[in-house]
This record gives sequence, C-alpha cells and structure tokens, in this order.
Amino acid sequence: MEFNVLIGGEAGQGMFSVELELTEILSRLGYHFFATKNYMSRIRGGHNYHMIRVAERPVHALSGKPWDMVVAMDSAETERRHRPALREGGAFIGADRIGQLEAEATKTFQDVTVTSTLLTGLILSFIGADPAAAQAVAPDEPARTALAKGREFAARWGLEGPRSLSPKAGDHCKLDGNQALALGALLGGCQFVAGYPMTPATSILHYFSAVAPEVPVHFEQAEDEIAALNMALGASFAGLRSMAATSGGGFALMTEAVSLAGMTETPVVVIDAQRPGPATGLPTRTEQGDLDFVLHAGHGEFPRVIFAPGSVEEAISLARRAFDVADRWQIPVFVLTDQYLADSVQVMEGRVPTKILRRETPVFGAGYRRYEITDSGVSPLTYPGLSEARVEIDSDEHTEDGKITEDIGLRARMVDKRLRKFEGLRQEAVMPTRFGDRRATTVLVSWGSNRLIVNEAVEALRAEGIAVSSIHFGQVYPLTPPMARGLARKRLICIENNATGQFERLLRRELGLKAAHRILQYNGECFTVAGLVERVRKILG
Amino acid sequence: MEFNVLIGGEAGQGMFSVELELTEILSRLGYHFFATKNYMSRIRGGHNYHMIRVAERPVHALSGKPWDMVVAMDSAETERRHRPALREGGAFIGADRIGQLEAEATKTFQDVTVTSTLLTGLILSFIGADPAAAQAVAPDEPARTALAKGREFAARWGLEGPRSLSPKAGDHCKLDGNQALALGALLGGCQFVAGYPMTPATSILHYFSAVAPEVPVHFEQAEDEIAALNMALGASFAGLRSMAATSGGGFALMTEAVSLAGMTETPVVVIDAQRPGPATGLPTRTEQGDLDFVLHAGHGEFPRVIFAPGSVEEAISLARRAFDVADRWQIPVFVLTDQYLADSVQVMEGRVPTKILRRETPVFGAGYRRYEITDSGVSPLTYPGLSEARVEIDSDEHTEDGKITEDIGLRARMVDKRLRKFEGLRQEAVMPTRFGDRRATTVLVSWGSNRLIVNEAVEALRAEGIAVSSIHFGQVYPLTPPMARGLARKRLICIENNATGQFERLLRRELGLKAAHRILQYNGECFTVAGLVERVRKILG
Amino acid sequence: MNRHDIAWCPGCGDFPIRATLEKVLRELPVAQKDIVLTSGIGQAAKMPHYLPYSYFNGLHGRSLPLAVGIKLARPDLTVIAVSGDGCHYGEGGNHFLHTIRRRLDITILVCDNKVYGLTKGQSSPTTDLGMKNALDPQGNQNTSFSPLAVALVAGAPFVARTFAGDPQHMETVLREAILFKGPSVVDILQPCVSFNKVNTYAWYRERIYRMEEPQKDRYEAIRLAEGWGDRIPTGIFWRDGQFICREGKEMFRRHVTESAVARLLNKPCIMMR
Amino acid sequence: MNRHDIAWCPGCGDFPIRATLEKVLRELPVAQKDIVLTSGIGQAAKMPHYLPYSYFNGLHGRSLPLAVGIKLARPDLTVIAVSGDGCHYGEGGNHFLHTIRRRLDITILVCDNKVYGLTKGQSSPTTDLGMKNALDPQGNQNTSFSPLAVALVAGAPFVARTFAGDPQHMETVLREAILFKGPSVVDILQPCVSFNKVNTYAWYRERIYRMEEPQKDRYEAIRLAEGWGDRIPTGIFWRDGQFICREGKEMFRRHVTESAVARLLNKPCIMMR
Ligand SMILES: Cc1ncc(C[n+]2csc(CCOP(=O)(O)OP(=O)(O)O)c2C)c(N)n1
Ligand SMILES: Cc1ncc(C[n+]2csc(CCOP(=O)(O)OP(=O)(O)O)c2C)c(N)n1
Ligand code: SF4
Ligand code: SF4
Ligand SMILES: [Mg+2]
Ligand SMILES: [Mg+2]
Repeated sequence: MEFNVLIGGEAGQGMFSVELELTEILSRLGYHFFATKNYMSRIRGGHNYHMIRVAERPVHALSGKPWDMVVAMDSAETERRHRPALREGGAFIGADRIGQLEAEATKTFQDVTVTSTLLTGLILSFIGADPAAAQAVAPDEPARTALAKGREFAARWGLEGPRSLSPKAGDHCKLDGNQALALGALLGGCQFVAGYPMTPATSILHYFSAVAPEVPVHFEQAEDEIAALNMALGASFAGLRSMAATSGGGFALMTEAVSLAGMTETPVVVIDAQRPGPATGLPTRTEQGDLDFVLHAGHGEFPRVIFAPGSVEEAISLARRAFDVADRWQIPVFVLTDQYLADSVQVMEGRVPTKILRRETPVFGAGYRRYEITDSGVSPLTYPGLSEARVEIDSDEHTEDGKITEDIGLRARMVDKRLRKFEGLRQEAVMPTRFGDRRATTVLVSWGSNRLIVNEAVEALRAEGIAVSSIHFGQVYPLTPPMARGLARKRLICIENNATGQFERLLRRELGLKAAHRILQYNGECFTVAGLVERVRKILG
Repeated sequence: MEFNVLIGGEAGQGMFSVELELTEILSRLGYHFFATKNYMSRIRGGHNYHMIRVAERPVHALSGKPWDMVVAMDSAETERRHRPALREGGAFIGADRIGQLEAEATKTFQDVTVTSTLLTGLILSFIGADPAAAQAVAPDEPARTALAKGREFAARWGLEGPRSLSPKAGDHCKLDGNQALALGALLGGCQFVAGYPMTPATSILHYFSAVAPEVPVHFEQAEDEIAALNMALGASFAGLRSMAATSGGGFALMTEAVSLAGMTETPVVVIDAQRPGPATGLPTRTEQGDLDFVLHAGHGEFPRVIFAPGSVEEAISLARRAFDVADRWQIPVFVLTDQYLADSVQVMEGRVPTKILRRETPVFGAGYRRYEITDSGVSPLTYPGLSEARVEIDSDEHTEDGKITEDIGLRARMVDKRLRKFEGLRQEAVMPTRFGDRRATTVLVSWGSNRLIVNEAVEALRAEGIAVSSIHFGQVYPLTPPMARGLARKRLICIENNATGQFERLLRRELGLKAAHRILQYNGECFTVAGLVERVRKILG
Repeated sequence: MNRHDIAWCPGCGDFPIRATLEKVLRELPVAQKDIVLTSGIGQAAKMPHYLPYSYFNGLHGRSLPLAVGIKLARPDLTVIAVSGDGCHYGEGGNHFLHTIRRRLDITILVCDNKVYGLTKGQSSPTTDLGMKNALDPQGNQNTSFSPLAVALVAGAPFVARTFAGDPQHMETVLREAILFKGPSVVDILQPCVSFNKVNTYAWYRERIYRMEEPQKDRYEAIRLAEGWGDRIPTGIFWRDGQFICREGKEMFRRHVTESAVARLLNKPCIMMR
Repeated sequence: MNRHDIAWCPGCGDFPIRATLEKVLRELPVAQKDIVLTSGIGQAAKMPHYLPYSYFNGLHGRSLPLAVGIKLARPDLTVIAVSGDGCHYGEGGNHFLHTIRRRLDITILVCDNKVYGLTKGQSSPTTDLGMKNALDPQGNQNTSFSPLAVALVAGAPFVARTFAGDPQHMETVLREAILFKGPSVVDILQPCVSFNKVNTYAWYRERIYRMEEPQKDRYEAIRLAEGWGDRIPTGIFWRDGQFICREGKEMFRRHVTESAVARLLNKPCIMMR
C-alpha cells in the first residue's frame, strides 16, 4: 500500500512549499516517504514538478507507477503533461480547486501562500493520516487551522481517506542528499568550505554558511571556482580539513588545482554534484556524466580516491570517510553525487553517527621535511606556526624539504613515492555492497545515486519470479580485484545515468569485467523502479 | 659512422647559439642530423645541455652512446656530469679551451658571442666537413672568418677531421616539432591562434606571431588560458579555423571551454605540449603524462579526436588533418606533443606539402537551423553576417535552432546526434604505422614522440639478431578494431614516457589488447636508442 | 517575441532592457545580419535568445573572450557582450579588466541586479557590504565592487550607467555605447524582483539623477562613478574623443596561399631561444 | 642563503627585493614561525624558496586564493603573497580584484618587471603600449595596466610603490605594508636585466621621486598612481586609517563537537528553496 502524488506548476507557484510542509509533517508523523523534484533553470514560470511517495515500508526511489493524485498549481501545463499518468480513479486537483483553496487562504489567512498548508492538510486527509496526530506536530496555530481547513476541503471533494496508510518509520531523520553530504563532511572534521554557487551543489554551501554561526566552520564564497579550490588548499595547508563543492562546469575550472593538490600532497575533498552536460547542459537536471572527467582530472599522474554514495546513509559515511582518507593519505578525494540524490528527500532510519573523525597534529623540530620519502609514500604532515618546523610546499617537483629541484633521479623517486600511496589505498578500499540473491546469474551493477532504485527493482523482479541480484559501488576508484570476486561469470547489466557507459568501461579497464548489457539514461531524469524493471525485463526476456 | 656531441653550460652561456649555428650549416651542407636539448626552468645559471648527432643516414633520436665530443661552456658542472660519458679517445673542450676561443672572439671580432661560431667551425672540422662548402653556406663574411678560425683551433688542438662524415641528406628542410605543428596548422587552414605563454608550447605561438605580418593569420596573447580557448571558439564561430596551444597546466584551465566546444559543436584545435606534472612539475622537461586527462577533459559527453604525431612529417600532416577533422565534424580535436618533440630539430627529407585544406562556406537562408538533426550527426555550419541566416549557438541543451530547451526527449536526441559523429570519425581514423618485420612475435607499441626512437631500436635489435617490430599510434583516440588487427596474439611491449602506462590501459579498455610488458620512463628525459634497446633486451631475456 | 517564451520573472528589470536593446539595435545604422551578441550564463545572459540576431551564448563568465575572438576574426561585425554582474565582474572579472585593455570595438553591457539571480540570490561583486542572503546569513563581508570606476582605471574610453526603469535614457546610452568605436562599458541598474528586495524600482527612482554630459575630468568621472547611496548619477561618465581603437585584420575568406607557405618555408627558421 | 642556489640572473632586481624582505621580516615584531608566504609561478614567485619561512608556492596566478584560505583558517598567521606582475595582474587578475575586496589582513607584493620573465620576455599586463618583444613583434597593442589605481578603486586601504634600486625606501614601505591591518598592495619596480631593456635601473633612477607621505585625497592618489613617464612617484599613495579589517574566526584546534552535531540534527531541516 502506498501513495504517489505529483504536484506541478510554474516555478514560484508554491509546489516546493507543499513538498517542504508535507514532508516535514510526514516525517514527524513517522511515515516512510521519498520526495524528489524536476525543476527548470529559471526562477518564475516554466514547468516544475515535485513527486512524493508515501509508503508503509522504506522507499528510496520513484515507483514509476501511475499517480494516485496529481496537483496542478498552474492552469494547463501540469494537466496536459501529467494527467495522462494519473491512475484510474486517482484524484486530480486542478485550477478550479486550487482557485478555491487560494480564495480560502486569502480570505481566512490574508495570505495566499497558506494554500500550501491547505493542500498539505488535504493530502494528509487523502492518505488517511490521523488528524489529531497531524494537529499535534503542526508547527504553529495558524498551521493547525490551515491543516484542518485542508481536511475540510478533502471531505467536501470526496477525497477523504481513500488510501489508508500507516506511519511505520521508527526513529529516523529526514535528509536530502546534499544535507547528508554536508553532515558527513562535518563528521569527517571538515571546517573550511569554499565554493561558488552552482546548481545542484549550492545547497551544500548553504548548509555550511547556515551552521557557521554555531560551529567552528567557515564558508567562503569565492570569486570563481579556481579561487575556491585554491582557498581550500590554502586552508588545508594551514591546518583545517577543507573542501570545495561544485558541479561539472565549475569542477572543470578546478582541475589545475586538483593537480596542485596531487603534487603538493595537500589533503582536500571535492564534491562534484553532477548535472547533464556538456557545458551548461541542463543545469537543474540529473546525470552521471562526469565520472571519466573526475577520474582523470588534472595534468600529470598522482593518486586519488573517488566515492559515489548511493543513499543518504552512504552519503554521510562516505563524505565522512573522504576527509579521513584525504588527510591520512594527503591526496585529493572526490565525492560524486548528482542532482537526483542532492534534491531527493529521504527517510533515514537509525541513529545518525555523531562521532567526529580527526587526527592529532604532530609537532616537529627544525629539521622537519615535508616530503620525506617513506615506504607508504606518506610524509609527516604538520602546519605552519606550531613550532620551528617550517612547512615548505612546492608545486614544482621538489626535494624532501620542499625546494624546487630538477634532479632527475629525485624526480623519479618522488613520482614513485606519490604513486606508492595507491598500494595502501587499495588495501583500505570500500567494498561494493551486494543486494538480493547472490546465486542469481544476472547482476545489476550500479554506482552512485542509482543504488536504491536498482535494489527496489531487484525486489520487484524477484516478485515476478525473475532472479537477479545487484551490486553497488560506493567507491568507484580505485577498483581492486576483490571487488570483482564472483562477478566474472555473471551476466552483468550496468546501469548508469549517462550516454556512454563510463563505469562499464572502467570496469573493463580496471578489473577486466565485461558487462553483457548496459541500461543507460541521459535525458536528465532519474530512473524509476517501474522503468528500470521494464528495461531489465526486456533484456532478460 | 656518426658523430655525437654534447654542449653543456649555464643558461645564457651560448650553447643554444652553437646548436642554432651548427645545425643551420649542417643543414645547408646536406648532413643528416638530430639535435635536442635539456634545459632548466631559469634564464641564467643552472645546467643546460644541447645534444647533436650527425650521421650518414637519417637519424631522429639520441643514440645514447658515449659522446664523441663534450663541450663545456662552464667551469665544472658539464665536465663533472658528462665527461664520464665521453667515449675513450673522445674530445673534451673544457674551460681552458673555451677561454682561448673567447679571447679570440673578443680580440678578433670584439664580440665574445662569436665564440659560438668558432666552436661551430671547430666541430665542422672535427667531423671532416668540406671547408670550402662550409664557407660557401656561411651566412656572412664575419661568420666565414670565424668558421675558418674555428678550424684553425681544431688543427691547433689536433681535432681536425678524425671523423669523416659525408653529407648524404637529399633535398630537405630542418624543423623542430613545434615549427612542424605550426606549419601543419597553417596548411590545415588555421588563421587564428590564441594562447598564453607556457613552455613547451610557447614557440608554436611565436611562430604565428612571427608570420602574422606576412599571411592572413592572427595571434592573440590572452590574459589566461580560459580566455585563450574561448577566444579561439569565438573566432571559430565567426568563421576562422582556430586553435589554442598550451601545456598541461594551461590546458587544465581550458577544460570547461573544451566542454563548450563539445556542446556547441564549434570546431577548434587544441595543442597540448606535455611536460612532466603534476602541477608545475618540471616545466622544461618532457613527459607523456596528459593522455588520460586530455582524453576525458571537459564535463559531460561529446565526441573528440586526439592525434599524437611521432615525427616532424607526422606533426605537419596530423596538425593539418586536425583542422580538417575539427571543421568537418564540428568537434574539438587535440594534438598531443611534448617537450622532447617540440625542442628536437630534425631533418625532413622530401617536399613539404603546401596544399592548404579548406572548405567552402555554405550560405543559407533565413530558415537556417544551426543544430539540425542529421544522420551523420553533423549539422550545416555557416557564419554570422553572410546572409539572413542567423547563427545561434547555445551552451545549454538546445533546440535545432539553438534556443535553450529543457525538453527531455529533445535532449536525448541531441545527445545521440552529437555522439553519432563517432561512427563517421571511426571510419576515417588514421591507422597506426608499422615498422620492422611483421612476423616477429614481439611488437613494441608507441604513441606520440617516441616513434622514431622505437624504430631505431627495432633496427638495432634486429642487427643483434633479436626479432621485433613496432607499431606507432599517431591517432590515439578513437581507437578502432582494425587498428588491433594482428596484434592480439603478439607479445606487446608498450613504451611510454609516463609512470602509469596510460596508453596501455587505453588499449585494454578500447581494443581489449593486453600488453605483456611496459617500458616506462618519467624522470623528465626522453628515451635514447641505446637505453631502449637495453630495456627491451632485458625483457626479452 | 512571445512573452511567455521568456524565462524571466514577471516584473524583472531585464524586460525593459530587452525591449530597449531591441529598439536600439533595430534602429542602428548596421544591417541586422552584421550584429552579433555574446553572453555568459545567468538570467541576463539569456538575453540573446530573445533578440533576432546571431549569438553565442557561452559559459558563465566567458562572454568577453568570445567577443574578442569574434571581433578579431571579423572586424566587420558589430559585437555586443551582454551578461549579468556576477558573470562580468565575478567569474569573468579577469576578462573584464583585460578586454577593456585590448582597445577593440566591443560593447560590454551589464544587467546589474547586484545579485546572482539564476542561482537564487547569493551575493554578487556589486552586492552592498552587509547585505544578507542565503549564503551570507551574517551579511556580505566584501567591499562592494565599483565596476565603472574599475573600467575607467582599466582604460575604458566609454563608461556609462543607466537604469532599467528609464527606457528613454537607456535608449540614448545604449545607442551611444554601441556606436562608440572602442571598448564601451554600460552598467545597467536592473531591479531583480525575486531576490533583491532593497534595490527596487522605487529605491532607484528616489536616488537616481541624470548627468547631462560626460565629465571633462577623468578623476571626477571616477569619483562620480564610485558614488552610491542617496544620490546615484546615471549617464555617460566618460567618453574619450581621442581614443584610438585597435583595428582588426581582415582575414575571413582571405586564405593563406600556397605560395605564401612556400615563401615562409624558404625563410630561415623561426626559432625561439 | 648561498647565492649560487638562487635561480635568478645576476643583476636581477629580485635580489635586492629578497634581501630587503629578509631584513624586514627578520625585524618584524612577529615570530618567525608565524610568518607564511604564498607565491605563484614565475621568477619572482621563486622568492619564498630563498627566505626562511613556511610557504606555499602554488600555481601561476593563484597565490592570492591560497593566501585567503590560509588567513581565514589561521588568523594568527601573518600572510604575505609575493609574485610577479604576470602572475598577480595577468593570470591572477580576478583574484587581485576580489582578494582586495575581502578586507582581510593580507600583504600583496608584486615584483613588477613589466614582462613575463620566466617564459622569456613576453608582454605582461604592465608592459607599455607599443613595446616590442618576441610574441609582440609589432608592439604590444594593449593599454598598460595601472595596478595601483585598480587596487585603489577595488578598495585597497594601503597602496604603495617602491623600487628595487632603493633598498632603504623598500624597507620602509614593505614594513609598513606588512604591519598595516588590511589588504595592502605594494608594486615593486623591478628591473629585469634579461628581458626588459627599457625599464632599467638607470631608467628608473632618472625618473623616480619619493612621495613623503600618503595622499589625503583618494582621487589624487589614483591620479598619481596612474602617472608614468618622466616622473614616477614612489611611496605610499594611500593609507586608510579608518579601515575596518575583517577578522577571521578562530577554528584551528577548535573542533566541531559531537554535541554540537547532535544539536544541529535536532534543528529543522536547512533546505534551500
Ligand atoms: C562555471 C560556472 N559556475 C557557476 C555557474 C552557476 N551560475 C549560473 S548563473 C550564475 C550567477 C548569475 O548571476 P549574474 O551573472 O549576476 O546573472 P543574473 O542571473 O543575476 O542575471 C551562476 C553562479 C555556472 N553556470 N558556471
Ligand atoms: C597556467 C599557467 N600558464 C602559464 C604558465 C607559464 N608561466 C610560468 S611563469 C609565467 C610568467 C611569469 O611572469 P611574471 O609573473 O611577471 O613573473 P616573472 O618571471 O616576470 O618574475 C608564465 C606565463 C604556467 N606556469 N601556468
Ligand atoms: S530572478 Fe531576478 S534577475 Fe532573474 S528573472 Fe527573476 S527578477 Fe529577473
Ligand atoms: S629573467 Fe629577468 S626577472 Fe627573471 S631572473 Fe632574469 S633578470 Fe630577473
Ligand atoms: Mg546578477
Ligand atoms: Mg614579470
């Protein structure tokens, strides 16, 4: 039993308010839900839509099934586009009804924006939420009144409680992907963030500027992305775990500084929140098109690690880990996310970890050598101003004490030292996660944000009697042979939100794994469970 | 029979003058020779050395054999470093002798810089060059006098004619790799170059600024590399075949504009003259470390072609072709070179092609659609100002007439259209060149500047009775199955100037070819024939 | 142009700018086909999509190097770069400085709403010190950028300010800027109804006054251009009648010939030391 | 420091700059360990290698964002960014503008030889109009960049010029610049014996005069800063005694606590609309 609603309209017509208010109350009532949105690159007008799925078990994807309800805040576009996907007997709230709600909002509350609360009340009524409980968790008195009025409208229009959903989520919190990354960064000890606004990364920056008054972190808005990553490197050199967050186009401008991080062995984390490219592309939609780019970004050769979380839990844990790995190995670490994960609000059950990772700062004497050649490739790292130890950092090839050198023998030893870190990094690689019946010969392979869509598809296929399992790579680089264990003889179907199958090619190059099939999507939309099931069925059938 | 000389000293002590004067006369005399240099990233001081090889057959690599002569313009460093590699009985021209030459230059010519001409005369005498012929090709009277004086010194020091080399090059010209690329660009119809100085690409820019007064081309020095590539895109949009040239660090700054070229389908050529990275690295040395980076540069997915010439002939022909491919397919095309090829002066026998490639500009009416969807993926290309046809170019995803769109169906069709060009590009891919006995089971694989070093090593190995052949990829992307023909069952040894075997991995990913061995070098120096032979011998046991 | 196709908010200052620009361009003594617009990314940068001219809508911050490339390649074209304050002064700040220095005949139009509009209201370089917004909840800590004063010291020979709420004035200023031979900069005060609740039409109307003519003294022009607060001057601050514009080279359709290449080949080697 | 280890040409103006900077830093009322230098790439950018302080020698053009990151992370450190004219005004021009705007206590030193030295003599932003060199055989076509005037209109509260040939003057100016609380800019006229055959020691000696004190009027300071030719003023053009410097936040070794994270988790969602 579940409920799927789409709320569409022009940018600025209040759909986002409905999503925020509804998900907040759903969360407080203890419902399982999932919410995501498709929006255009404009501030007013156009056509945006928010999709909310409420269920009695954890849901972390769009079902792709016909809508139980479509709400059209605009006059025609939502109806034209989405009413055809309304299930038979589903509820359509169109312009006339919205008009009545707006009239009510204006009349009773002298504030047309209260329409969103009326709609929230109406929808809660539609799913059969307990009115008293809803009243109890409403933020304030006017909201309570408005929710009640919303219920009245539901009753008046015969939309009262046709679905009867129970709240079954336990102790939980609700997070979108970017909040989860920001939280993970905090837990990883991140104290300095620099960035330049860019959808869909901006809300990570917002998080840090919002919490800065309360915790010892700083967000600096840079003049451009080049400055952003260089600032983060400066702050890292000075002693703070640091990061920059951006999207592909901004990341392109950071690639020289990525190489600088590699050469100077300055720990730093970069989040690339992907959107469809090339160039400006579809600035507010989703894609997984930057894997190859991030993997090879920066001139020259140096070690790096790339994570691509597939859930809010993983966003927290991998972002946290990213800072730890960057700091311990003194390398740039990347986190790949995308607009879909960034803008999806999800219920996360269980406790959020609050243990913060950090490292004691060693203090050295005057003979300190920043680039001492060691077996692991990792040199002692400290910060300026703590002792007589001078911290000397150089972007040219350098001696162990950070002076420019053109000694070719030393050059080769320094390359070896830096690349030697790969050995350790491989040993502590994060293994992929498996889901479903491991005996199934077909394995759906995913990375990044598709994980839980794929897993739900695995369940749906199993329900149809089709045996498949899945594997998800939360660490996409380096890939290590143990990750491939048991996969060589499977029929692999690689699922990616891009047009060329970037991860599939990487599997071939790094692990010698050949996928039998690819399911690719590159129109800017995320996969839905139903859509994916359909495509897998087509391949298998 | 050949002659190898090394001329070392501090930056600014005149070694480059000796190289220039000597190679100019050698060329006019019709000698086969090869000259290259190792220099530091400074203007005065330090230790630089120029190496010249003169032979009776075409030579295009350093032999790696002991020197026949070492000339030390400095007091100690050249002697300390290079005298140990002087062959037994070889000539050493040290500080005392240089002092005598300088005294002569000052006394007879009132100009200490004439020392380089004296040395030129001395060396010519050493290789037994015909004095009369040398006099005849000397640039002017003082040079003639100085060459004669140089011969006198050779006689005085017992260095006269111990080697007797004959000039055997036919009709030829002498070029370094960057001149060859610039010339190829001119032949490819390039009329606009933008760049920001960066070793080892700067001399490409110099070429264009030097010829601009004589031919209809323009060089613009940009404020940074971001501006450089965007200027080139502007000029291309306006109707000129255009390029930007830089090295890895500057290229990093161009990656966003590379993606812009991909999205807007604006023809452009980018030359990356590689040097050792990461970051500033060794700014004046050589490496092939940017292949992965250039191959995946720019966010999002779009077609591209990468050439990596392995000789001056190929530098001309592939640079020329790059402009043609970029223009016909409306894509960014890359040429990878490196400091070694850029700074090596070589004899090119045979006629330089002078046929210039160009394309007639079609003129369209008012209904012109810049991004018309076609079977080949190529849309009609024209320029603003020629007719009523408006040329509308957009970095967002766009409609066929260049307007921003967020239509997801159209988005997918546009991605398909752009990527469809790969089909045609694969069909006209430049096949690799083979050298040596094809029946040999061992094949040395190279790309870019190593080609002729490898080929000479193949010859040397065959002379020792070791059967190997070689294959060189002048086009490194896309790689197509016909390129792999006959290679699957060979024992491949991949030879690269980098630390991670980037091309070897690409062969694995793209063609499923696995190299049995890799010979890598990443200390900033080029391979020598002897060095390579030694390493191949070690592998073959 | 169907108003509904335009992706701006109703009431946005970009609408009157567009209308005026359309009129000025239509009436310009230049053939429609010879006008080319470049822009970056942002709300203002969508402008070329709503005007009937060839355009290159490029990357955020990069409208100016595109314009430079076009002008150098095709001196016959009239080149206008139009974008927002974030685009021209923030991401594109280096190009702003150096494009002016190039002395080319390029018109730089800035729809200055003192905010990053398209990304939802963050501080731009021209945002006032202390202004609060989502990314600057404590208030913008940076000195506000004075674009016209910077343009003046960078050597711009034509520097002006106008106001989206004064179409008549805009029309004169834009026309003069485009007709001026040399790099001209016009900062257009543009209310953003969605994110800038301070610098509104009304706010500007209370403060703005028209300067009748350009200043005679460049330093007086700088002083006036920096002025902000109760009295905000609009008009042409500076116009250098003596300015010598760099002329591009005619290259389009004048190809390099084979004999020229042969000539070059016979010259001694061009080699950099 | 062994002179032989220094990669500059004998006679280069960078030598006296280094010597003076070493003296000034040694005598500064700041512990040696608390001084940090940043630089970009170029001849001047090698400076930190020849001084006994912690440094981050980063990318060409990017010394300033490094300095900003350091100063924000560690307000306790004295941060000095030193690089060439190409680095600070060319590749790094955008950071030059915006670092000044950030109101942080960072000293920006520019070894201005009016040429790209390390890459062998191409035009830099400060190269005079018409100067010829290898990449500009017809003569530089760009208006020469007036760095101090730009710094002034960008809001720099401390702006000065000194001369590598006048160590005494350098010493005073550099000391004051470093001690000034706020972004300070010093353009140091630096002869390049290898590539700039015009602006030599002798050329400067004929033209330079010392201003005794900063200007009272900012526009007068701008006018003087722009002046070039027969008479070239050195000294402090402008010093804003009223300037309010932005103070960084103490964060180093003050970690986010677990209880603080728990508190944040209990707050309503921070979500961007
Ligand atoms: C490299 C890059 N960084 C960031 C962005 C995101 N971005 C798009 S528009 C914009 C700001 C626009 O502000 P402005 O130029 O003032 O234009 P407005 O929307 O206010 O008209 C930003 C930061 C981008 N597209 N590209
Ligand atoms: C991104 C990038 N572009 C270009 C270069 C090459 N480069 C190194 S130094 C330099 C110019 C240096 O000029 P300046 O900053 O004035 O320093 P100077 O050598 O004159 O002291 C250039 C262009 C580089 N290292 N990185
Ligand atoms: S956000 Fe502001 S600038 Fe953008 S369209 Fe709306 S009103 Fe105009
Ligand atoms: S090239 Fe010029 S700036 Fe560089 S070290 Fe030599 S003299 Fe100094
Ligand atoms: Mg704006
Ligand atoms: Mg300089």
